[in-house]
Amino acid sequence: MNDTAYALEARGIVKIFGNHVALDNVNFGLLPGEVHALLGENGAGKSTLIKILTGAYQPTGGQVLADGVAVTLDNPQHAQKYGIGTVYQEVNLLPNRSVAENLFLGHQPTRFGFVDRRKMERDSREVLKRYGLDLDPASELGAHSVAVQQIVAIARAVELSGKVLILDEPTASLDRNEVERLFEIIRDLKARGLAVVFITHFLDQVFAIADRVTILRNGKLIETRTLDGTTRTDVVRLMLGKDVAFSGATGVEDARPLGEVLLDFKGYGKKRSVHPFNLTIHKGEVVGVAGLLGSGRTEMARIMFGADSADEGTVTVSGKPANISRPTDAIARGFGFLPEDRKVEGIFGDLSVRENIVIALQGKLGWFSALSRDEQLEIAGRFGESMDIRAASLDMPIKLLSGGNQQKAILSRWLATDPAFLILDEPTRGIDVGAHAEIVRTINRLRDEGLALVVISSELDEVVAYSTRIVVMRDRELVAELSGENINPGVIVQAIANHREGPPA
Amino acid sequence: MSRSLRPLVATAVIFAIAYALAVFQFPNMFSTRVLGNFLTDNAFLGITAVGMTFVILSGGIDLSVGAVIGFTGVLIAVLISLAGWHPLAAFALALAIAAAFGGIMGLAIHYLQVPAFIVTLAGMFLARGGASVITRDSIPVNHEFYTWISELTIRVPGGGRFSFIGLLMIAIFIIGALVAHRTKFGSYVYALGGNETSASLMGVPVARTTVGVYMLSSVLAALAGIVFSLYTSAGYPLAAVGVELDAISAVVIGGTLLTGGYGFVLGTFIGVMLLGLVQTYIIFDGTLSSWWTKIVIGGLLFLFIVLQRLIFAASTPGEKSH
Amino acid sequence: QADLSGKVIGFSQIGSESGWRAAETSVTRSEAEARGVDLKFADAQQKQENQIKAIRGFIAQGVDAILMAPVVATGWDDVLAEAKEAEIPVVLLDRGIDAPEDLYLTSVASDQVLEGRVAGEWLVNEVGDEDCSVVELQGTVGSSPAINRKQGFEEGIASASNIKITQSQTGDFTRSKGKEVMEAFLKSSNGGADICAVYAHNDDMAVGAIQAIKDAGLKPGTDIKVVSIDGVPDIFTAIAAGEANATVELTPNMAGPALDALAAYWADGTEPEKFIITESKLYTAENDPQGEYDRRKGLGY
Amino acid sequence: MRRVVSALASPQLLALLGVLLINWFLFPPFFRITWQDGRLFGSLIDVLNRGAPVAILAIGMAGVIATKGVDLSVGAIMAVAGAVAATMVVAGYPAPVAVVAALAVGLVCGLWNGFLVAVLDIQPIIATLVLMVAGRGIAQLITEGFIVTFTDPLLIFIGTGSFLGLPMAAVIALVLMIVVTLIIRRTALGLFIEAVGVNRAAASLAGIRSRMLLFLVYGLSGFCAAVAGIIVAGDIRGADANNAGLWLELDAILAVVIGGTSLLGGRFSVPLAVVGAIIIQAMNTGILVSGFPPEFNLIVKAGLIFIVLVIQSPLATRLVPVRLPKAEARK
Ligand SMILES: Nc1ncnc2c1ncn2[C@@H]1O[C@H](COP(=O)(O)OP(=O)(O)OP(=O)(O)O)[C@@H](O)[C@H]1O
Ligand SMILES: Nc1ncnc2c1ncn2[C@@H]1O[C@H](COP(=O)(O)OP(=O)(O)OP(=O)(O)O)[C@@H](O)[C@H]1O
Ligand SMILES: [Mg+2]
Ligand SMILES: [Mg+2]
Repeated sequence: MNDTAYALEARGIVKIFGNHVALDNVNFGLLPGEVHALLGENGAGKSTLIKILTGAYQPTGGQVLADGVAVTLDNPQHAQKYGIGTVYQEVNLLPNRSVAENLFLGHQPTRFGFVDRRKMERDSREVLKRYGLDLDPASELGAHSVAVQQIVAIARAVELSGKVLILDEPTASLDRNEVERLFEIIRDLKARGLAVVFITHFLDQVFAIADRVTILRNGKLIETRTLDGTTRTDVVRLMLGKDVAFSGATGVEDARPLGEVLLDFKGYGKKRSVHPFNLTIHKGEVVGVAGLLGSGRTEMARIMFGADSADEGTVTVSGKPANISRPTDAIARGFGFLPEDRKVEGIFGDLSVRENIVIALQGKLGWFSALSRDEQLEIAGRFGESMDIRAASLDMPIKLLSGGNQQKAILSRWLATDPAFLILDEPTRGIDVGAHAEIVRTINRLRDEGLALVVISSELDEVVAYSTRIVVMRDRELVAELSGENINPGVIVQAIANHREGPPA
Repeated sequence: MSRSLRPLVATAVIFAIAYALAVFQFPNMFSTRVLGNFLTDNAFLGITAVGMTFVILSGGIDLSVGAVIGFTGVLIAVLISLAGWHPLAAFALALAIAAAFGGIMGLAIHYLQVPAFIVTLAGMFLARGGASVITRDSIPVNHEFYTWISELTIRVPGGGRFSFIGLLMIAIFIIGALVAHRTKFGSYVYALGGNETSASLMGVPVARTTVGVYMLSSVLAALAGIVFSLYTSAGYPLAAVGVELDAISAVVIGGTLLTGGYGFVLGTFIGVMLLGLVQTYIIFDGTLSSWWTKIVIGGLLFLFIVLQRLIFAASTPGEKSH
Repeated sequence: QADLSGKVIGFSQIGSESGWRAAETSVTRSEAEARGVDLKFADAQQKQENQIKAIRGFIAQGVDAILMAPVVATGWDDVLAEAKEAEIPVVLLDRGIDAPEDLYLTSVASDQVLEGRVAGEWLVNEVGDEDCSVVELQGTVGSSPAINRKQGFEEGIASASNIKITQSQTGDFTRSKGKEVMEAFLKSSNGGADICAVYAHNDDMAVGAIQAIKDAGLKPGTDIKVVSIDGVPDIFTAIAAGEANATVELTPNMAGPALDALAAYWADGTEPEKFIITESKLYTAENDPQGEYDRRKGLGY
Repeated sequence: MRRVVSALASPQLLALLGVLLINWFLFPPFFRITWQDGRLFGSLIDVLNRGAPVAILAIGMAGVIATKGVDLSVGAIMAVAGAVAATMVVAGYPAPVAVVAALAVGLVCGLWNGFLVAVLDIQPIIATLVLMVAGRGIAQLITEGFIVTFTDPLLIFIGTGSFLGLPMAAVIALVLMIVVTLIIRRTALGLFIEAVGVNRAAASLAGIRSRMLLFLVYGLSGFCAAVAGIIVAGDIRGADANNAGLWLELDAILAVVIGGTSLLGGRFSVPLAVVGAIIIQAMNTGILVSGFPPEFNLIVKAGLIFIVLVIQSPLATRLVPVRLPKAEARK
């Protein structure tokens, strides 16, 4: 392999956490001018490999070579010197600093030893314009939506990468246009001879942009191959090591009789957050919520759950008026809420998987009827199994699990409370094909069991797959409600795009 | 107005109002003499608080500063009065020792992964103990250099004296503000306080910055010790006990979040002046007993925090409502 | 008593760290009130910087005179020079300072070294020529009473080679530390059998030590002699009960002589003596301890 | 069973053993215990007796720190509680009434802190700093600055009595530790406290009333401080508002940290916090009996803290440092 001029190469990498082998003798080579997709199920070891390639972790064995020379990368800054720019899986920026500083931190332009802010902000404006963002570079990053932050992270990595750009699930929170713009930039970088690593769970995107693909499974290298002549089924089979049928839109049969009314929101809203909306939710139905990023879906979900309290309108639960101004009110009535930002609002990082699963149930039971350790293990074990949570032990801190498995644990948390109504905000974000299918299956099962669900998702194919009804949000307003025939991506896109005209059909 | 500027403005407004009220009651408080005293009397606290601002911005805390002030004072008093050193040489040695001391604390915090609270608590015991080991007495310093410095005072009509140490404090504040807001080091400090994991992934030299922050804090505390020594012309092992809490209060009253990442050096200046104002007011009032003095200081501390909190709660960045 | 009505006098007190200090504050207040003085009180919470601030504040306010109980001996030159420049007389209370004498009018204080010496000499008389090992409970490390009282006591027993200080630790001037340290001393001295006397730098520590001795099953005052300094009410109760042997009084009335000196100075410019030394009187069981207790209780220690 | 064994091998107990051995080395009769006047007597008993107030503070402090908070006011609350109990018995109230009143005052002080932290959302260090400063003033206001001496047998018994030969203070600490541990571990409180400490936003979305919990932990801390305050007053038969509990908050925090609870909140252990307090006291007693000159006290203390922390630090327990996760482990 010595004759191949890899820009960055990993040879025989082994990474062991405690007694868990996260990477087992993995070889990985990056050619200049290629887009290399790195695929694998949740927990396959993708992020770990990336962290080793960028000096954030030290390998237990094996070596990293830059331009054919073995190097020891002590830390990410060291890796930057080799022209390696990285966007890590979770948005890893500084919400407390300005956009410009996030773009340039560590290599700010200076004048007389001082940071030249004016130049930095001017340059930032330029850079952001390339991504179609027109915002004040002096504004605080935390004031912007996750999507904007993700774009800033990508822009930063691109600016830093002289030779290699590594993107770990960069598109998880981007909409179609933004993804398209990102791809343009990647193609441009590729043309300039950069090597790009691209991790994603969207196979469409892999086929749209990648040249070669490397597949990991359970920490082992399965194969590296060019995409020419490779089909989706091949890739999925390689990832899972078996054949699965995951088809996009299964469609829900029409004319299902609606169950009885569970919830009825009337004029429900919160000033400066969500326009008052009316929504009736029946038992045994899934209401999909579609809309652009920032259209206010999360905020609607939060006021439904009482995480933010509504300041106008009423809600009835099973016909009885209810006051839901705190999550505990909602939970007492059988609600559950899977938040969008797993790390910030979902997991208790230092607590065990077991505790993360039982906590909502325990909260519902109150302080005094404590679940014993054995009961906790039994509950966690039951859900861990049925949701296929992959963890070395139920007693390990949940922060050590991969993203998809964390998500399954949080979903288990709510299922353990035996809920009547679940709100899922982007339940499949950043989740591999296997886990994705698992979650979609779970949604369908729950609906059939008579639960009511509201599911927010940016994946139109997916929403269409399980929704009995779809509501569309635009500019913090519920603008359309689609059912039956109209549940198809085309109509939804039209509803999202429509301006001021009444909802279609 | 940027979100993060608001607590700063809040503090400034509160200070202005409080000062106006005080002057209304005691017209004497509005004089160049009192203004000059504000600077001179709070010089060492202000300089310490600049260092503390950096530490808190980085998400840490430094409980050792008061003890470092005491240690420095004793060390230079001994060097000058007993060993016959020139003050400048003694200052240089004291600053160097402080730099090493802060550096070691920073190293321990970073590499041993021990909370700053505990490491600097041990540092506080060490420095205070070191001072008592050097001497148990208070040692006067009589050196013409000290006299010369204390004569470097600008006198203005109305009894005002703007002393060298008061002006030095202002200079340190200006330099501190420049470093915090205009240098890479400053941006690393904010980055560390914002999110250490992100900062490290973004290539911030976390170890170096951590060590640098605690070094800076200790060096500024030593400088404050020098100022204290100039201020009192003496060294005393029990000097400046509890100054760390005053410094932390000043930083927080000045609008810097204790969790790190948000705040301004200038805010700390206002915080220091506010504390000085409270004390001066109590002295002018002159009727409070020892215990009422404590209760009133506690009450005013509470009042400032709550005012800041209530008026600007909605806009304080970094803390989402739960 | 002179009438000083209309005079405004600032009083910079160290703090309220002990009962004796609180007594001094209240005595100062009542002495000022008796003379019609408007007393401005400033508590420094044990910090010299606060005292300096207080004095500067008094100067800015234009008071007629300043009383100050200095927390430490050094570091007053600049601020006293400012007072002098503003022609405000300063009187020091209860300890002296290292500063040129022209910077203050007078200093009303006890002789702390003498206090220690009186205690030491009492012990020398008491034990005669028996061997006696003494344990010492020091005040706060570095504070001037602790340093001086230690020195005085050592001078007092210097002549008696049969008396030795075997252990010495700080009890921080507090009862609970005094008790804790005494407990440790008892453990490390063969259960207290090897200790003949305890010398405490203040009465509070002695009161704590007495309890420790009792807890160890010994009789304070008999098995182990107890001598201390200050003369607070509780030690007189202990002496009356035979649990303590001697105390050296430190009067809390420093302000009386100070105000009298000021009055004379203002009346006809009489320069008072530079150092007004209060009496360091020894009290033992012979001096009617119960009566002393009753007299002092009212003073409000 | 295995958990008990692994708890015995915890670095805290090893550190305690180390300190005790050093004491023994410096002062051979350290472990000698005799029976005298119906009670045990010896340096080891002193360690338990003198360590009890800080241990009691640490019991309350552990919960506070687990929620990512800190309570600087406990020393001042001790002074207040002692002052209340002493002035009430001196004023002629029956001792049980005085004790209950003092405990109630401590609880109220704690709830006040809880209010500032939970409702006004003030950062704990600063919120409790208010009471740290003002509390001692309140205590002095109650006693008017004097040491209020009393002769009430019940209060004195609480401070200096003995039960089954053990000092009452140590017995109270032990009982409090067991009761609080049982309450925390037999109910879901411990889990909830840890959850709030780890991620308050997630906790409230999971239906945990974090405000109530904060009130609870600060209230408990205030209550524990009051217990310690009564013990300390009973010990010297007087309420010393000026010095009771002075700087003990730092020792209590130190004890909790030595006990393995992170100042960043999360996992906590009340018994190990108590062990931490005993370690600190063993150090103090060791210094006293070994006869070091007092100037060195602080230096020895600093050195020992450092050693204990190094023994406990992840560096020592896990010789291969992992780079990234440590980033979260400090501040
Ligand atoms: N710091 C750590 N300590 C212990 N185990 C870890 C650590 N980081 C990762 N792991 C484990 O290593 C395995 C690989 O994780 P990694 O994050 O690389 O997966 P991934 O392929 O990126 O998954 P996802 O697609 O969900 O992001 C997982 O089982 C994870 O639990
Ligand atoms: N381009 C933008 N610039 C600034 N703020 C934005 C932008 N887009 C959205 N926001 C704000 O970010 C918040 C995101 O809203 P919300 O999370 O409810 O939307 P969403 O539809 O759930 O989107 P997402 O899919 O990102 O969760 C809104 O408060 C909105 O005001
Ligand atoms: Mg990953
Ligand atoms: Mg959303």
